[in-house]
Amino acid sequence: MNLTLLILIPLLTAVMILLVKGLQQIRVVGLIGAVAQLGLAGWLLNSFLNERAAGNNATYLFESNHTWFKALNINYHIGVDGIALAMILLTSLIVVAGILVSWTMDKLSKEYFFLLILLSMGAYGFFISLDLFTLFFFLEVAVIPKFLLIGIWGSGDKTKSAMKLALMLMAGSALVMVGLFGVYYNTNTFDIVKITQLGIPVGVQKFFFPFAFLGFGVFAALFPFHTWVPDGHASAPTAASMFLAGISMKLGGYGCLRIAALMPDAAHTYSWIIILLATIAIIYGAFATMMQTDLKYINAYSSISHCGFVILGIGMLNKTSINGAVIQMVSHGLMTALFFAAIGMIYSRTHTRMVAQLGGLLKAMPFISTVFVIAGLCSLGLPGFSGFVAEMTVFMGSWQNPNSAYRLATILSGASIVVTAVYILRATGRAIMGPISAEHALLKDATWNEKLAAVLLIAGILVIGLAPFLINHLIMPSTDVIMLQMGKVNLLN
Amino acid sequence: MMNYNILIQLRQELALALLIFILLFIKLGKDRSNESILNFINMALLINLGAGFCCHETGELFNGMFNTNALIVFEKNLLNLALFIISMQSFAWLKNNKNLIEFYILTFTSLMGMFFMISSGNLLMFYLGLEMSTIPLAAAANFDLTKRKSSEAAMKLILSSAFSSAILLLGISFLYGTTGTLTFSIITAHINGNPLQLFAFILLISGFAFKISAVPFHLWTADVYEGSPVAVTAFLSVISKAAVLFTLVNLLYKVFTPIADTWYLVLVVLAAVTILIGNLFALRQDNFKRFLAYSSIAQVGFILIGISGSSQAGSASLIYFILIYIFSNLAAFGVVSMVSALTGKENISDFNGFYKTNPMLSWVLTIALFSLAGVPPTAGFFGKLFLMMAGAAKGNYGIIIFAALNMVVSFYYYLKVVKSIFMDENNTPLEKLEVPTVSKIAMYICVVGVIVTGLASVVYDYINSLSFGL
Amino acid sequence: MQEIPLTQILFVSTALFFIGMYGLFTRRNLITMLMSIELMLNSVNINFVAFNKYLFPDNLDGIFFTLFIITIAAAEAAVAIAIIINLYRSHNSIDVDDASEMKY
Amino acid sequence: MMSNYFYILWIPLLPLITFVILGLFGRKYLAGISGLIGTGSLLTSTLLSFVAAKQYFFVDGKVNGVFQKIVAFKFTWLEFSPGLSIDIGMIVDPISVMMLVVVTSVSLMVHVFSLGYMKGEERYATYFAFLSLFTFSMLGLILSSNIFQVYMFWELVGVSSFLLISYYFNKPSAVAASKKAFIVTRFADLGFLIGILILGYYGGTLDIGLLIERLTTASSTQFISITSASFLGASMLTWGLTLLFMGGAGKSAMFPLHIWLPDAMEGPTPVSALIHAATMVVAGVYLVARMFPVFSMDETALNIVTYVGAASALFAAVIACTQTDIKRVLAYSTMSQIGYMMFALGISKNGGEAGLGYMASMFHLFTHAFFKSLLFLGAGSVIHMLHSNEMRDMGGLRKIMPVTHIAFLIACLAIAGIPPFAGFFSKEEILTAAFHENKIIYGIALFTAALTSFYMFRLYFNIFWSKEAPTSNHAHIENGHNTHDTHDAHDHHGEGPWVMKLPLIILAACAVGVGFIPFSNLVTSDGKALETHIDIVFSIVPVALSVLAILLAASFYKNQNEKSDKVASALGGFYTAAHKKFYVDEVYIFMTKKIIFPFIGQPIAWADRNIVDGFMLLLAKVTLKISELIKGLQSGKVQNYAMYFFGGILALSILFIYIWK
Repeated sequence: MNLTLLILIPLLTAVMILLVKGLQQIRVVGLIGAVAQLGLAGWLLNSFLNERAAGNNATYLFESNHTWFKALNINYHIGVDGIALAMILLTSLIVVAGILVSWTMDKLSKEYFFLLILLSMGAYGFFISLDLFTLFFFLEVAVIPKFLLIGIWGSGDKTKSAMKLALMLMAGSALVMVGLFGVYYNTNTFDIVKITQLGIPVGVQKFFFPFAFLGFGVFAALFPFHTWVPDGHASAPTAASMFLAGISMKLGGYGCLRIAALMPDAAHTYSWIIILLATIAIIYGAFATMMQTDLKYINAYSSISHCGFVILGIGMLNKTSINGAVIQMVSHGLMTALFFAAIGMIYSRTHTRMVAQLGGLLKAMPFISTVFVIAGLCSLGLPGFSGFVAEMTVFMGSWQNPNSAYRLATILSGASIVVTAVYILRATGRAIMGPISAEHALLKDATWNEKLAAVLLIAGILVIGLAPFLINHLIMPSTDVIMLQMGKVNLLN
Repeated sequence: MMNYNILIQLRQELALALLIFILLFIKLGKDRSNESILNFINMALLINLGAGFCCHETGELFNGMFNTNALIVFEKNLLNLALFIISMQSFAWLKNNKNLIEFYILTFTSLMGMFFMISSGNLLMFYLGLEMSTIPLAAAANFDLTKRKSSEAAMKLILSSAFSSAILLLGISFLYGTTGTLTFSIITAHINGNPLQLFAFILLISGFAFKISAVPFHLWTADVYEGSPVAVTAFLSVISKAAVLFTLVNLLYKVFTPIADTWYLVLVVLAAVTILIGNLFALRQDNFKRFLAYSSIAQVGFILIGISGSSQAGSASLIYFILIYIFSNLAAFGVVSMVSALTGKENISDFNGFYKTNPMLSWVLTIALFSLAGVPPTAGFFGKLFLMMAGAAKGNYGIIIFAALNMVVSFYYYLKVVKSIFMDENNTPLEKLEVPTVSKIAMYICVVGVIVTGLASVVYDYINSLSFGL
Repeated sequence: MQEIPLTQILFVSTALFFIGMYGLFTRRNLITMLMSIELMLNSVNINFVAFNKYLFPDNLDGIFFTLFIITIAAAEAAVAIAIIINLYRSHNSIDVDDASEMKY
Repeated sequence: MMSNYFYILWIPLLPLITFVILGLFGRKYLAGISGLIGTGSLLTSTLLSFVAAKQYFFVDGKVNGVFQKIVAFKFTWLEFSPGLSIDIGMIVDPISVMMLVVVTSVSLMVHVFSLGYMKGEERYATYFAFLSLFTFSMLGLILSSNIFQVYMFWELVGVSSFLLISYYFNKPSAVAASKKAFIVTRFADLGFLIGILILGYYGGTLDIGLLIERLTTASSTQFISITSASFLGASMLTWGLTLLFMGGAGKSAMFPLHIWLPDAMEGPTPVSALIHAATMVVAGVYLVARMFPVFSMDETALNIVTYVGAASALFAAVIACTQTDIKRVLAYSTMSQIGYMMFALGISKNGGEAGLGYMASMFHLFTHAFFKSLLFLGAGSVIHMLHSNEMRDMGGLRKIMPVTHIAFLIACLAIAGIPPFAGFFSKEEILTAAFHENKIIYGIALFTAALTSFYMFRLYFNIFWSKEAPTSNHAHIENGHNTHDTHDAHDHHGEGPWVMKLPLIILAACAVGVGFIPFSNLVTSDGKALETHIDIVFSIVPVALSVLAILLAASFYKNQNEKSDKVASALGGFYTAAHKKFYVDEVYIFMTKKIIFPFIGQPIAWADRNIVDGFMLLLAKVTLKISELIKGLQSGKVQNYAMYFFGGILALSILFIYIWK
């Protein structure tokens, strides 16, 4: 099948949104587009598995390669492997949910949905591109919509957060750019596949890896470049927060993974730094979360902690841990999107996100509260939900690293699951349980669209949580390839 | 036969001359309504633009003083395009101005000078073209005869440009003294990099730096931009800059090849300072024209990085960027001139809540600003990226990193404008503006250009096929 | 009689140039500043003529250049004075410091 | 072998299905009959487990005199890397089958009891959904064939206990208790997890059978590597097992991780009966028993188990004597009994006569499940009637609730170890084992036994004797246990409906009967039958002690008098300390509230806002500041411009003619 469809459908949807009139039409068009995309992603998954079943062991399937800027040897080269596919599925799911959640967005609805779709388009393009230039192009395409979404439709100190987010992400992509230039001028191509074949001189790797990796790290909320996360998420409107945490932070993780695969020597050289930063992010994020009083801040900080696992998994550089990192990306995407959706639903009713001002919501809105609790349980890694699978895989992988310092890092990150339990239960106990205040007692429960959105995301979480072998089966071959590129197959065997 | 050649190779200059004459006659003849004149002029410019593309052949006239080739023709066409857009955008401003013909005569003359400068093969011709392009602009800067700022701007422009041309002439004289000729092709052979020559070169380069307003020769820019009418500002910021840059590349790549290492370093230093200072000043501006002035200074810094690559990609990316710059910058100036012509307001703070009243203009401005900032999918992204790639080709990553970080700073001030348009609350936003159709068309052209030029790689490839390296 | 060496002429022209520059920097009166610029241009003219005469006597590039410079200087002066007059209309002064509203 | 035990799959599956159905549709559609659905499905799995037990123990479990470990089925759920994978499987061996019987039957009793107890609750369906969830998780836990699978269900039972404790979610104390329970056990589970990682890494597998096989054959490479590798002076084996035990101690409320258990009594009483008396809390014991062959390879780990167990047993017994909340008394007695089981395991060896402790521990686990759940259910019906669990609100209830009274008495006798009640047999075995292995432990055990019977009868007399029956039982509504409007709507005089009496009767019967099961032939450390005999001479001492203790209790509490208070005041500081549970809670609270929050949490949160983020902001501020500073360059004076121009030229000239030339 032609992967370009993955870009064309959102593009078409966006254009359609510009053409139609009225909230009703706009959101319907948006939903149709998103659902179509979801269907497409499903179909893609199906045909991907068929191809694999038919014994097609190419690293990337459905490749197509068109010259773009001939003079500069820039190609529009696209293709997917299991990891990219997982990301695409995640994105399409979250987009549908996001559209559903913002069903009643009546302020400048046209622009709102247009930007949402544009953002998602950037993500799709990013995940399918096999050419670093295209990759970078789509990476930046996904940035500006966030700025506008937060700045226009946000809450609180929105413009400041929007500005901070945009600038930090742009700084990140500037670093990425430098790194990519370095690669380009030492291989004369942006093509990931070619570069992997050619290999990059070790010196060059050592010099440019930090730029590229940290650049993507900014997107992945790597300590200490995470400060855009709390404000950005807190100020953003619900759907935007979902996209931000669910999709755009994944761009960073995915980029880090690709970079590590492209520059294995540097990755091995710097892995201890990566692990150090990741561990700090995990612990630090967890403790910082414990002190938050605003639901969105709680979730934002916990995202820092959870994305730390992604980086940790990548930094450990063995097959299991990288598997874990990928699963964690998907899991965290779904989970945190669900969390933000629930918070958004609560906020839209109670008009406060302060934990102290909430309480006993389970009585008034059982559905939303249940969603909240489920998201929370997933976040603290309860078996049966995706979070458990992801984190355990990361732990397992990291533990395979016999270096005792790395073991220590693993244990410390492991300790974060206790802290996670603390803050999740504190929030739940205060906001969802306990006595309910009089004015909240009369609030209505979720509407159909909110329910649908939540159910979609929960379904995703459960599928991974109950049948992890499915996603494992999907991504394992790709991680094998990456490990081969890394020149180090899993340390166990 | 000879005459025939002249007709072909000089056709763009001749066309302009013809236009100027026609305008003179119109001025002399019985007065017509401004609309009709403007429409006529725009038509004429459109035809002129189209005609520019018709046919081009390589050749030289006046034994090497004037030479032309596909690239030069293309460059001139770019300038024509820019002028066309500007003229369409200033419709609202000129409609009620009784001196519009003078405006056009001045701009056309200046443009003609630039044409000669671009295709000059000889220092004398170059100097003539330069002056011919500068002096009318000084007059044009003073076009709002009654405005204090306007005359101040004109004064600053004429004085400092006179000073710079004196410096330039000194350089030329030393160059002449050390090489004994004025013809580019011969000069190259005589350049051996002795101190006097280097000094001459530096004087020359500073003359150029003044015209393209590179730091520290930029100080006139902001004031002149702020003072003069928007149309003139647009002309200054896009057309004259572009023309000088074309000439500069031509000189550096073709003439000063023996001292390439030196001028590479000069360019890098200038680029670094220019980007930095431009950004730092742009941060604080509230007057929109001043803001654009400094942003354009910063842009020049990036251009210099691109040129310093001194490869085919270098000049190609320069021309490509100029094309994009024409679209994006003129889109921005278009909106600003619209606002200033209809409301007289020129401050960024006046744009608070602009989106509520003028969504169309807001989007045009936003897209333009994003393109200037270099955000995909606008063309500015590609332009800037290619410039830096060209610069990076030399392997000097320090400047690239420096530029990359400065890009972030520039994002800040571009986004600040976007913020004021979309996000800042304002109880009394600008009222809904009646944009003349012509200007609308111009803006649409710009927006389409901004979107298409980047994504459609054919443009770049074509330019690349034309351009040349060291 | 022996002829004057080139260097001495260059001394003169350079001196002239910097006198002009000094005038431009220090004088407050716009007209005077304009005159100083003319001074600089003339020093360049001397350069050209001198170089042409002493170093490359076989063709007349320098001389021609001088002619053009003189012409253009005239044109420049014309426009400049026009502008200055206009400035005088709006500012009632031709002191350069009075025309420094736009800054920063 | 596989196929003929495959039906075991249904035992956990049925509750799961019930949970899903009730969870999704319970509230809306099945509100009324949800209890029946839950009970019905559980009845089925109970019967199935009995079938399984019969088949295993008496038909085909034994192959030439040894009970086999049978893996009923198994599939790879999540493969980490070749060799290391979480397999969902089902292991059938004596202890798992024994536990099957215990869990299903107790759970069934609790279900039946709840039909009456929870009647009219607003979230009736939810309650049963959670019960089924718990039952499923517990069954999954005991059937696990893979250590990581154990961990998963371990977490699941944790969360279902959390959900059930916080069932009365609008009651802050309940929420706090549930939080405490989850977090404390979660902390212990961290140890469990790391233990798994260690054992898995060195053992090269997560499959329990394989792990045990590899780590018990002293010649295997894995064993050598794990014993040779050491950290902080202890071998990795010790570390792994100790951390594993840490997990077990957390779930089984061993000192010092016990603090959650008493608070967990905030949950509905049947829940306490099921989770916090009979099943979940013994999971730790079960875990140690499950890994016992490996434990037996490492002396240190076993000693830790022993002493922690003994300490907890004593500690809890002492506290239990001073508590006045009847459920808390029961909670501490549970803790103390589990301590018994733990040290019984600790002092045991693997296999043969020396394996007596193992068998005894399992036996005690088995019997304890019945009489302890009976105690809780009895207490439940008392509380149900009085809406209070404070002793002082009770007394003289033997007339009003005879069935409860008798059942409770039987249970007390059982736990006190008076023959011929169940507790006697199991306790005797433990004491025998202790006597043979470790005299100190034996002493502790003996003393604890005496204490046990004392506080149990203190409880008994306080509830059913001491003062006269209360006239109006609504005098106490205000204090304690959730007083729902639905409850206040109609009084419950007497002991409530038959569904609440029936379980009491059945369990009482068990408490009498199960002691006579020839346990030593069925459940032993090595699967071979074990010769045990009740030695009358040996039994005299403990029984006598117990009887004395009972008489003491009787004299104190049978009728209201001052003796107890005198003793209390005589003991003075010790008494208050015990009454205050030896201030362990306070220590924890100090640790969290005074150390972690202010010294770790807040500084980090502050640093993030002010240092890390502050640095980013600082960059922006500095940039703006600089741009403010240099604005003078643009002076507006054209002459200065010219000067800068000239300056630029000079700079360039100097740079390029003299420096870089």
